[in-house]
Amino acid sequence: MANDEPLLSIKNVSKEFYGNVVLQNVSFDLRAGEILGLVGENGAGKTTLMRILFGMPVIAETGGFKGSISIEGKEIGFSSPFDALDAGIGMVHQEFSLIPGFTTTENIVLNRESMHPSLLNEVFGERMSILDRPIMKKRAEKAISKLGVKLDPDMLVSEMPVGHKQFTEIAREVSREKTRILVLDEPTAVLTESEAEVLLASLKRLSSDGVAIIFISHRLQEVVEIADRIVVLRDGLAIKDIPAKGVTIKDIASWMVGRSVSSDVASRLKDRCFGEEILSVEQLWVDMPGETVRDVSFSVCSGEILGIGGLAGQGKLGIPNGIMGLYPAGGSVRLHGKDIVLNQPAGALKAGMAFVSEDRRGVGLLLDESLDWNIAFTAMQVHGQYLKPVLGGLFSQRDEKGMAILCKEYIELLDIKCTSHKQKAKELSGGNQQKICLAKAFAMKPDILFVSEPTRGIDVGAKKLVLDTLRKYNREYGTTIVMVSSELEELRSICDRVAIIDEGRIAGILPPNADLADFGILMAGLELSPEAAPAAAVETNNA
Amino acid sequence: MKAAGSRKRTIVVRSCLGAFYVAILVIMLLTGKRHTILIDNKAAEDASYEAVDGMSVQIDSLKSSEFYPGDRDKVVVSGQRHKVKVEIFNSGKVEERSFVLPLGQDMLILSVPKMLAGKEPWFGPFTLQQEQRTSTETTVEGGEMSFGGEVVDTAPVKP
Amino acid sequence: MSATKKKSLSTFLSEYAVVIIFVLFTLAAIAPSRLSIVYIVQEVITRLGRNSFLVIALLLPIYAGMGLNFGMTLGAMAGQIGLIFAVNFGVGDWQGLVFASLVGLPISILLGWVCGSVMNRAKGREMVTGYILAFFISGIYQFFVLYIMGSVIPIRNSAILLSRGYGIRNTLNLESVRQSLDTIFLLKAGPFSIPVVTFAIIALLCIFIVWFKRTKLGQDMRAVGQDMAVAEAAGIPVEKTRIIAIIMSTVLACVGQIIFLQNMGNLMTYSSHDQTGFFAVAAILVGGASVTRVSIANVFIGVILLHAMFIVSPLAGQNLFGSAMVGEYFRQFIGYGVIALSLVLYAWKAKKAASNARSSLRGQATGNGNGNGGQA
Amino acid sequence: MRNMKEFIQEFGWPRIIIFFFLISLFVLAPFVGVRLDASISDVLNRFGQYAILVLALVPMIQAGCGLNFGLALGIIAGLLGSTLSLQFELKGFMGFFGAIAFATPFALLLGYGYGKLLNKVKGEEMTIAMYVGFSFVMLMCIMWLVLPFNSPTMVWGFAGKGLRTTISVEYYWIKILNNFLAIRIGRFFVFPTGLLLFVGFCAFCMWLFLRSKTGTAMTAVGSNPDFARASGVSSDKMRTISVVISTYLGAVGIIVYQQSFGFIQLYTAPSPMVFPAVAAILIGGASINKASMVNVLVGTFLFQGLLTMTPSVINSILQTDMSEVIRMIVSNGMILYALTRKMKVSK
Repeated sequence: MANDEPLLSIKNVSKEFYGNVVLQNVSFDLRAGEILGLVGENGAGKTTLMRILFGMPVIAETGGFKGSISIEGKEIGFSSPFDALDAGIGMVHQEFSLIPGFTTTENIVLNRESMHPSLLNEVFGERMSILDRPIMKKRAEKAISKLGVKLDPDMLVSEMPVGHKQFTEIAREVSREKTRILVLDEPTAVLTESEAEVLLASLKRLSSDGVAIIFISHRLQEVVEIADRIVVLRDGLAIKDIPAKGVTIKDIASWMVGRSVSSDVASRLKDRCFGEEILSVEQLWVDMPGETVRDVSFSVCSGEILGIGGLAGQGKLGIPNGIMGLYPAGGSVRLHGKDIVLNQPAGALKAGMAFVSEDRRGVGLLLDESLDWNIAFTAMQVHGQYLKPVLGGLFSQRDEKGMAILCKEYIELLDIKCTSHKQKAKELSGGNQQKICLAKAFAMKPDILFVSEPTRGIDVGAKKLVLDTLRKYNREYGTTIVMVSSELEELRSICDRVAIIDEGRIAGILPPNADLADFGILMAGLELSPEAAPAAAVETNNA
Repeated sequence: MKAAGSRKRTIVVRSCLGAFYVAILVIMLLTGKRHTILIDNKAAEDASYEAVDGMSVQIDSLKSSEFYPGDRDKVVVSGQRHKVKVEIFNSGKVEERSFVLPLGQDMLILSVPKMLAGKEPWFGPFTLQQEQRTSTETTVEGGEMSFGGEVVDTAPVKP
Repeated sequence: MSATKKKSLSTFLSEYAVVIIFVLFTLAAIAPSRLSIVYIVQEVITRLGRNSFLVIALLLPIYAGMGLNFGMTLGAMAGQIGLIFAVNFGVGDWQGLVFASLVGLPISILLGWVCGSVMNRAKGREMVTGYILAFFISGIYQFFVLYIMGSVIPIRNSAILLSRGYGIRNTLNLESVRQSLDTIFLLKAGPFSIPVVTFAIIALLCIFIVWFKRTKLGQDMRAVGQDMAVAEAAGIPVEKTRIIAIIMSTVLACVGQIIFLQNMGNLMTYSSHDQTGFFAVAAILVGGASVTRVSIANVFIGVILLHAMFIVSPLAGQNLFGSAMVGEYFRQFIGYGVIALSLVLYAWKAKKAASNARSSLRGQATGNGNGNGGQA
Repeated sequence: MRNMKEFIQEFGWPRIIIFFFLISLFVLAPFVGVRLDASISDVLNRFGQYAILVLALVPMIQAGCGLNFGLALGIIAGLLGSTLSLQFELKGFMGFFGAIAFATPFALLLGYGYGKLLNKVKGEEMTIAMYVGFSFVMLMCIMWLVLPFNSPTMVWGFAGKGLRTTISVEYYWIKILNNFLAIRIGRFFVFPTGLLLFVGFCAFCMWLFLRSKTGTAMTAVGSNPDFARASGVSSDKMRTISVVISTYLGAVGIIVYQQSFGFIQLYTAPSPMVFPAVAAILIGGASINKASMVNVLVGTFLFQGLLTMTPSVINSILQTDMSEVIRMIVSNGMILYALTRKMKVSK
């Protein structure tokens, strides 16, 4: 059904953020009625590509992009998402953008309501027109019927099940007469299996009506099932662009993660020896919005570096946050065989655990305070350090001198670039802020350190330094580290074992030098083939 | 183009509205403007006319009142065009006149004998040296930030 | 079955806690006030005509998600300036009221625009900002009325000036317009007299509000009120819509204050507007509205309840405690207390709703606590 | 040049205008026949009178609870303390410190309840604080009428019960701090040593507290509650502590005010005390989430200077009393400015 002229053609698109290359010469075409599966790891550049396509202002604000995008052979340059909508591109975002107190109809035709003019139009303009609700409803019903699903046009969004919200959003895009290209970013992430099936069916329907669809999903089986063609992004490069026929999930998985393993992993692992079990986690659940942990059990040995990987939203971030008491959690966590009371950050910290949060600016730092405050604060509150007694211990005061010394020590040790220890944290660059977060955790002298996304949003040089610092602390002070990261490569380069989380559970634990495709399969939420499984089991036994 | 046409129409409608606003303002000012008319029944100082010995005077359709020599009464009217109807008790003669008040005058005096004698002008401005000043004189009360509704409900409402 | 019934009862109680408390208080105070029911009802009718318009002015900002518009005081000030001019030019009767409204209109539009713009700079803090803004503009109003009027702006009616020659007197007698609206057609029904025209105007305003909700602008306002980010993404001009909501509220407050004052019959030049926002907000909250949810019924229930309470409480205080001041203070305590209580209940509910929404995200997490162990 | 620009941006135009306005008032004063020494003495006196009330705002701002529009609660605790002190006929320093002692339990109790309430309504603190303050003032109005006080200096003479609106402390502890070690120079200038010493002492205590472990934790809660939580600090507890301290200082502040002013003002008087205090700290350079001792001292001085100097100087120039209007515009304008100032990106 696809004709020859591509509807959308992306040519040599490159984009960098502050010197960080995110996309590099990405090219592909999309024909009318075609479903294109776009897959890639987190950070592979999918989101950036879609932002460029949609004309998000953030792209222009960060210096624009190179290359060209054309629709039906005509080059386009959107300055806002509204231009993209006018050109016929509809986008369904990961998070719902619906008005909760409005009905399905009202949401579908939001700001495109049918109306008939009233007397006051001449005076106060178009907005005084009266809404024509019957026509609005008809339009909504038409859009819904295009999807081939059942939706009550008069139901309030706030009372809908999640799946209906997703359909409402798609219906909104479809209801625009112009929409010829539909972009869906992880549309099935929040749906149950049966809802997802309905969604896939309606997408197929839409494509048979001639709508071109870009389908982004980490559920590879869905991609294989629905897509006509598959484009795989990795590190900003479009490394595969092939028809979906005959492609297996395992192929995609290995393309997605496929990087050469550094050869020294095996040798690095050889001379690693660990002490006895230091931390054991059983049946942990954590109620962290967007990162729900459902049932996780694992244990860590003294001196080990455990990696926790997985795709975004699967719950890997919830694990350290739950153990440290930042989000409601349940289950049992034992450190040195002693139970840790959950939901109490103070207890977890006192027991000898420390945490470097993934939310650096939100949780990790006091942006408006000086560096020495940032580094010494936790140690002061938890261990009562950096306080000096006044009047024979009647009360105590901050030990500014001690804090300064501590801060200077870490500035030197971690090579933090700042003007002085009195500089405000918000004035530092991302990489240096991350180092402050690490210093704060090191100042606690923890037995076990949780590090969450330590290299997110920092440049390459700083990344290496942060990883080296972690390794150094592990080797020299024997600090046990649990590191959570979206970057598999990073986990493989530093960790002794890597656990992959999928849907709030541990899909499997692999040695860092395991087959890449195995990691990919675990991430996609599939069972590992039998011969791969024992490797993980052996590794666990070692521990 | 259609848009240009409708824009033009919008401009026309809006300017009409502006004119309408001004017109209403002016109409309200004209029709709502209050004048106090003092009705006088006194003889002239030069005795060129005499006070009427008993009459009833009615302005527009307001309540009529009775006058004897030396009487003076006041009525409050809105707008500028008015009629005055005089009925003299003795002769039973009824005389009606209409008159237009000047907009800027708050208080006027209307001399009925002068009117009956046919002398112009039988009504004219009346200046009163601050007679109305009755309410107490105070400056702003302190503590505007104070709250509390002490003053709000003090005035009793007459049904 | 009984569980759901129980739940609906408890939600009903928490939803209407303020209303229920109020009804009970008022009913309890009627007997000790020793007022006749006829008197109370007549007073309530009068006050309904006097206050409803002002309270309705609060509706639109609530629809637009800007909370209770304490900045409506700005409109009240514009209305007072209009009345001062009406008295100055000697325009009386209902024409005087229309004249005052027309003079107040451009002023209230300007003030509304200022208020809306300021609130756009303080999103999430609209209420406290509006409250302070009212004080701030009140200072400017005083400067204007006390120093500019009669010196820069000529005032021809020297009777309304202070003896020093400029500045408006403290108390302005509104004799020329007193109850001119109410008495156009005063319907006598048994022992009661009903200001029909006033009620007709209020009814017209209600119809307008209902109609307005069906317009595109009204729809946009509701969208903005529920989720600014989504509305913005859909291309609705959020800030402009919010400013329009405030302008409309201010203009209505201007007219409302004129209706209020024509009934009262005199204008406390420097303090009549102080309490406008307080009474209107207290009334609408007593009527069962919240910071985000309101209907026209809330307005009338609120005005009736609040004022019934205001009528009986001083005398009840007098008779129970031997001091009228106790009742006076008590009714103010209730007024402020109601606002505080409603705001607290609302903030508390919002917090609870947020945590409920979070726990629904938890999905099966809790349920699986003793399920099968890890897969490792 | 750029530094200057940054400084102005940081400090804000309104403050700079107020600063220069005040300076010009001082410069103008001698020319229009206002005695400078008397003015300065007046300003110092009023500075001391108000400073502790302004200081009371610091802990809550630091802990992220915003401007304490509910300071009236603290003031009421202070009123209870001073009326009790008069009731028991305590005089001199005994009376003054007795008032503080009597006020203590009320302040702690009210502050604790108030703090718990504010924890339940995070994000809406300021509006709610305002109305909680107002309604409590009204409740206390009833209380002043019915509480069984019977000291003849305090109750209405004719009724024999119910407290007066203003009660003189003349025979008890009037100007007890002002006159302590006061230095007189000439006829018009008095330096209220004791008052300023007491203010200094309170400010120093606050300074010490903010440097303690708890004070540090409180500041961190205000700066970033999530950070504080991740460091094992309970933000609710810190916020409650800050509210209690604020309320307590409000109580002490009003007693200091009364001894200097000479009267205890009851009934609706507490409410109008709050806004000037809030305006003062904002004029001093505080924002709604950061405040320091310098902000308190500078702000109180500027604001009270303005209030003292405008009536005398402006009135002599214009022959009319515009001070009230200026006070309204300046103080509310300042609060408005702080509320609408774009918050620095902290998240």
